[in-house]
Amino acid sequence: MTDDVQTLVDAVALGSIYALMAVGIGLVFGVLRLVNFAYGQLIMAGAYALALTNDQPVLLSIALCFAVVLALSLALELAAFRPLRRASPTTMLVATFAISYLLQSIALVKFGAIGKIVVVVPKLSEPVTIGGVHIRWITIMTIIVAVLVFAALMVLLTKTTIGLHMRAASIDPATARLLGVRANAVITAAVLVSGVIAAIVAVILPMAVPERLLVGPDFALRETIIVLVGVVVGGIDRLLSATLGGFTMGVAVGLLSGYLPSSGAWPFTSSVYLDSAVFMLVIIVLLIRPEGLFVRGRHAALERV
Amino acid sequence: MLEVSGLEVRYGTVPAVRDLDLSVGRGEIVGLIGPNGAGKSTTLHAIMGAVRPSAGDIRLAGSSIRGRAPEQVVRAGVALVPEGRRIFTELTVEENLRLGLAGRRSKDGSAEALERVYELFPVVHESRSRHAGLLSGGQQQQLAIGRALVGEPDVLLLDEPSLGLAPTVVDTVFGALLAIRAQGVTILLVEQRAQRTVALADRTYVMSNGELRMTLGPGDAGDSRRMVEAYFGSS
Amino acid sequence: MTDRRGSLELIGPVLALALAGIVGSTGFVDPALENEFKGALVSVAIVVALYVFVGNSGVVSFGHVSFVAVGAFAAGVMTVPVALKPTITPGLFAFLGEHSVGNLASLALAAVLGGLFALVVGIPLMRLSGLAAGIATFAVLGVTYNILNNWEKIGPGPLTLTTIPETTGLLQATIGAIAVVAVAFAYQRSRYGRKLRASREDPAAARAAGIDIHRERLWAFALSGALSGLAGGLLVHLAGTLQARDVYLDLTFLTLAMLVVGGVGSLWGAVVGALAVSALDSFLLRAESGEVGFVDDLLGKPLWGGSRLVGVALFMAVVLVFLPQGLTRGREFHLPRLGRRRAVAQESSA
Amino acid sequence: GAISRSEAKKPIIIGAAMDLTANMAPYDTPALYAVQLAATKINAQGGIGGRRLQVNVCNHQLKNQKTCALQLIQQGAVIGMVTCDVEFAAPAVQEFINRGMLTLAPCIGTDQMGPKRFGPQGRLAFTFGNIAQDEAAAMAEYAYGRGWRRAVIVKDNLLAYFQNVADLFKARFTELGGTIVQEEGFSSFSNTIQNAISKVAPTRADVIAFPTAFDGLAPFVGGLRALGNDTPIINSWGGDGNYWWPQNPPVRNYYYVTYGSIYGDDPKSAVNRLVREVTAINKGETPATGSFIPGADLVDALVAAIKGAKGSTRGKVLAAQLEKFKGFQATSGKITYSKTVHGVTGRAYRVMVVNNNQAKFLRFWKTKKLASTG
Amino acid sequence: MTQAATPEHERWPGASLRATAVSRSFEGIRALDGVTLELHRREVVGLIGPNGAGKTTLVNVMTGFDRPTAGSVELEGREITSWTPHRRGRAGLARTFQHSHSFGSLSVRENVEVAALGVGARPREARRRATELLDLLGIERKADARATTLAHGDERKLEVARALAIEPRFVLMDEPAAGLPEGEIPDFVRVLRTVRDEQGAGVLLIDHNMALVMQVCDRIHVLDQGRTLAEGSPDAVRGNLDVTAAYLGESAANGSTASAPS
Ligand SMILES: Nc1ncnc2c1ncn2[C@@H]1O[C@H](COP(=O)(O)OP(=O)(O)OP(=O)(O)O)[C@@H](O)[C@H]1O
Ligand SMILES: Nc1ncnc2c1ncn2[C@@H]1O[C@H](COP(=O)(O)OP(=O)(O)OP(=O)(O)O)[C@@H](O)[C@H]1O
Ligand SMILES: [Mg+2]
Ligand SMILES: [Mg+2]
Repeated sequence: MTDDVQTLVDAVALGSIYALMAVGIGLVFGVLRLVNFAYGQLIMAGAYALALTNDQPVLLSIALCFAVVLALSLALELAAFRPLRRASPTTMLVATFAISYLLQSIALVKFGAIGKIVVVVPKLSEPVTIGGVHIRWITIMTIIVAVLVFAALMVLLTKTTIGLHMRAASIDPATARLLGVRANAVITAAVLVSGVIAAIVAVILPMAVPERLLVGPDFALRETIIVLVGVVVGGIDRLLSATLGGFTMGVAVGLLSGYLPSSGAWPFTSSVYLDSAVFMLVIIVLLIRPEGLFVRGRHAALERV
Repeated sequence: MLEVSGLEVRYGTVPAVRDLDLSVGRGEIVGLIGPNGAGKSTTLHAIMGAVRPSAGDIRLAGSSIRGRAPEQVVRAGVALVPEGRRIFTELTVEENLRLGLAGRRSKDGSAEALERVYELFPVVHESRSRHAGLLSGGQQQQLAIGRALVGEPDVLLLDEPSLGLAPTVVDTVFGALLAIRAQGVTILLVEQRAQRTVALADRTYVMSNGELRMTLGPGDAGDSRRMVEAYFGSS
Repeated sequence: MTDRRGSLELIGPVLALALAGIVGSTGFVDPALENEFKGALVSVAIVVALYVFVGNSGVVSFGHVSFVAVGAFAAGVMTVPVALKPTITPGLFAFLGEHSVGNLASLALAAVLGGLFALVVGIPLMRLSGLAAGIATFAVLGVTYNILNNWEKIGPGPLTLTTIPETTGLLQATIGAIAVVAVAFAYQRSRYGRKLRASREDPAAARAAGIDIHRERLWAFALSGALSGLAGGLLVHLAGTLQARDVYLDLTFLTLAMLVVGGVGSLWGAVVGALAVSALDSFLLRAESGEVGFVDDLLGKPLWGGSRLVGVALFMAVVLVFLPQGLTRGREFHLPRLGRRRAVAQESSA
Repeated sequence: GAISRSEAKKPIIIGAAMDLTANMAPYDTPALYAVQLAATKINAQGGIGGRRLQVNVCNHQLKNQKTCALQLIQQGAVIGMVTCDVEFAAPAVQEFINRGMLTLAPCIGTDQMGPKRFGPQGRLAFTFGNIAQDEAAAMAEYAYGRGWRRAVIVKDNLLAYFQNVADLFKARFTELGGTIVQEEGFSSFSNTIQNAISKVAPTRADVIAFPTAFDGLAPFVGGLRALGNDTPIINSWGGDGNYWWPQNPPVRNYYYVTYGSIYGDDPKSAVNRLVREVTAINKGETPATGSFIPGADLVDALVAAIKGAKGSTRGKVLAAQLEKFKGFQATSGKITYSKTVHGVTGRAYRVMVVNNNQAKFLRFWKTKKLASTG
Repeated sequence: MTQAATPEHERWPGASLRATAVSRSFEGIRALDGVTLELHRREVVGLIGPNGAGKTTLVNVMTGFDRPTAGSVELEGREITSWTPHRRGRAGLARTFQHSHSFGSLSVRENVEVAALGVGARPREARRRATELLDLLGIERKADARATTLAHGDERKLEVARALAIEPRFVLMDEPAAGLPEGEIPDFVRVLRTVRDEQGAGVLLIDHNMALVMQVCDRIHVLDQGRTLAEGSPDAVRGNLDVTAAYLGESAANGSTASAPS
């Protein structure tokens, strides 16, 4: 019983950090119509900033992390995203692959393959134990941060003029400009906001995902891929469904890894086949609800001819 | 108010507009008609800064706006009802209208401007919280016109505003243009309804093949010979 | 007239590949470089196979490498000498462990299995489009990799399969690449290819014109799968060793990038992209190990280690940012002079 | 005269197709340095029968192993040297051995580097790493010898090597009479370790066998301790190095077996000297793990083999020499090969212990009996 | 009800496209409410009504781009309500879109050719039809231009050419003349008559240009708020006061005959 609860708690913990990442990735998609594969490398850069300043005061270290991520976001926006504004989605996606790969290569050459340990606030990694079930402080914090960030973004996007302009600029920059929207400026602003979220993730991820205590060139890469999958499965067009998609992905991975036995064989009876099980679920969900698991009603209507 | 001189626009190497001169005085309605592919929309886009002219100048109230970005042109007081509506289907009707406010220099009076549009196009009001993509074609066109009007521009450019509108609504729109003009707004109207345009406008330019062919006055509206000439060249 | 002009478009890719084959076989080229030539040709095969689906349908597939993988594993496992199988892959199902086939048969097998796998997967998946399709195909890749990387009854599991006959010489690589290009060309010129390209541009208009998008996509997907499988066979017989990791994410991203760098809209783009990126990669590798004279002279030492990783990524990023339509800007090959004259003619008539 | 002299004294070229940039670089780079240092020493003593040892390097970055091998062959390499992981090394190995070259890996840690994986040609392939059967047995024997009877196994499914060590530990430990009270699995990089931590934490056992490297180490060791579980953890050489040590809670009660201590307290001064020298070349950075130490053994063995073959560098001849090694004394310890096993057995392990982020050499351990799963 | 232009033998139920009691609601909006409309071969039927009356929705339902919430669609006696659009296309049912669609990066000619290929024409035949249709619509000079570079009006003509390329038995045109200069309306009238008389197709024509509708239609069907408001000959419809009030308004009612030069 305690075991089951513990598995569930661990799964929710993983889900919550994925959800936070999904908010960031969902926002980038929302405002850039861009599946930003390089998002993970923004997080990586921030995490390196933290790891390389382990000996500095925590606040300074975090400030540096934000500075690095924001500067990199801005650089990407100016050097890559802006020129690509009118490119096809495939081109943009592959361009972000290339950028991601470039940043990974630079990190690899500069810092080496072996990870560097990140120490932010060790206290947060410690568990509280309630009735034999361990919950780590960072999990609670991640959930709070995810909810706050999500709420703030929702307000920004739906209640403010600049949010409206961001959405319009993302859907059709040319027309938005014809209406007087400073498309480039608002998109840049959105990229910076997504950068802020990336920096937040960079601070939280090393504590929240145990394997990420070490920062290496592929830091956050796997999480980015899984969250991207989750965001699409959940429904990428809406921030809420995207976020829930990320969350679900984490919970699914957590539960499956909790319940698949550690040995066994085909088909999918062993945790070795965890990925297969997860991806099979993804395929099934996509086939049943192509528009997204958490998108209410069929929005096919939107595609009226 | 709006002056275009020697305008040339090319797509690739092919000129779509050649050596075009036209001017619209403050509070005037000027029509622009011509066959498909004549370069009418291209001209409007050039004024908006959405395409880059290869020659010529565009002046707004005396100062050149050539080379300015569209958002700057809008903020200088020009608004466009674009061809093909170009509304944001994923946003709600009201959000679409609010986008039209982006070019306003002052936020005062935005609410009233919205109200006036709602009054002009009741359908838009009824469906203000729906996704704009779900509107019928003509309803979307009304929205596109309304979106330009809420900005209360000094200069209003309309690219075939009557497209897809039911006859009663066309009446409404043309009536509204007169009313707006009365407030001193300058209007450049691209249309396919040649008769009505010529009758309504202070002056109507006829374009074909990228060039200005002739200028018609309101009196020519009933003159079918002149109108035929306008389209098929003088024979 | 247009038809004949159209078939000229095939000349470019075929010549480029034949040239690569011929240059690769001359005495000027050392075995290491020859190996890179073969690698480039096989890359062309993989990228063109990918292009058959992605280029024509406009749907991104992140899963095509699973068909390469199936082809590679089939061709690899089935050509390891029977005598060695009990030591090298002891876990295989008996019927796999006790039989082996020759080079050509293994390539055919690779193509058939790749095509079948794509067909089966495609039947449900081709209903999807956009990102959902992209992610679903990616999930297929994930499952394929996970199974190939672990299931020792059908392959080496997490180990590297070795002692695969290295039968992909320059001739086989060249012929293979040209064959894939020719099939891709024939497909794209066929009605099926044209219908699919139209539906890529506008699904609604395509459906109104009687085009069954699902079916057209499915055929393209299966064909692309078969070509991918074949390319996988070529790949494994070039490498001589095979690990599931070799046909997973890195290859997926690399081949997609090659396609987009060349220009996703044209066959010529697929060929150019694969050749350009391969050439750069080989060049930087040699420059790093001090094999390129002028680089050594220029820097006074070989290029620093890792500049290849950074260089290739940078090249891809820069091309995509400045030429979003790729090096060929989505156009097919035209003989340069002919092309210009025709363009002029078009303008004056307009 | 000049020509024939230089011909006669042609250097013996070792072609090193290794990764100095990507994921294997932390292992390959120091190993390469160790080989180069040893070669320099041999050359300073006049080489092998007057022939210098020359190490040519091609950095394949885990992508162009085969091209690298071909390039090196073309440069005249007669001995092949490859990356420290057999899965990554395979393409280069195969290229070298197909040309009849003796092919050596400084630190592949399985018995796969040899005929077992590469067929008859594989007789030319050898590694200087200890084979997993030996290493896992050392772990199991040491644990059992400490009086630990109840073990938990946590298996990392990322690499075949980790899986092997876990399976072999189980085999040897149960053979000795110990019991496995729990088995958990995870895969590095797949965000599944938290689950393993939670499941292992409440278990009462004497020892946890946890063969892995990389990103699983810190969270598992740190996570268990944070949950108040203080059971000793034992790892293979993959768990060497201090790069992953979390600060809070610090690493404690953590054991591993390795080739030599990188902390300057190895009982063999040759090892400590090697660590210092490699550190110096490595821009002052201590290598991440002790896995490079067999690099020196590689040269020791190669020299002996060439001498035994009367100066021949033909693969077959040298392989025959190496297969005869029984307790051959090299820098880090004694090396034994056989016709079928081309990985090292019989070398004494350093059992290391880490407490409060302090690593300490504890004792040598020599495997008494190889582990075997079937 | 007069059906002057439809010969008797073409009027049997099997030779028609028929929507029977079709309803379609969207989240509370009744876009169509029990509409019945029959289109025979060799006739042009006008479908008019205020903006949002449900005209496009009806076309969508009849061509399979939308499913009715109630009612059925029959093609030449076969129930096709659940057929996919492409299947209907192959059965000879064509449409144009109110908001232009085109195969953007293909040339204008290829656009038309592909449409013919879609319904199974051989490449040679497709080429012939394309040449013919571009000529008919007067956009042959744009044949080699990419579809995306067309001016709006030319795009509309391409839309019609593509629909006709499948050699339809029935073609539903959603405001095909929107964007045509007034002066070209007579040409378009000739196109419609060719389609009707020479190809023997049934044409459903949606347009807000009363001059065009009154001139070319054999029958007119008026929709308002999803219901049939009136049905009958052009004159009968023009005389209908409800129609005037709901749709035509003052000026159109008066001036609709003041058409372009012809
Ligand atoms: N993006 C483009 N690329 C190339 N040529 C273009 C492009 N846009 C328009 N053209 C060409 O420029 C010419 C003028 O087009 P424009 O859209 O200005 O015509 P128009 O007068 O508005 O026609 P319509 O009445 O049909 O709207 C046309 O020949 C058209 O084909
Ligand atoms: N997919 C949809 N989802 C929701 N509402 C829709 C949808 N399609 C149409 N509607 C609504 O149904 C009504 C009828 O729309 P339709 O497009 O059929 O009108 P129409 O007669 O073609 O008008 P117009 O002359 O303006 O083109 C409108 O109120 C429209 O908003
Ligand atoms: Mg126009
Ligand atoms: Mg409509």
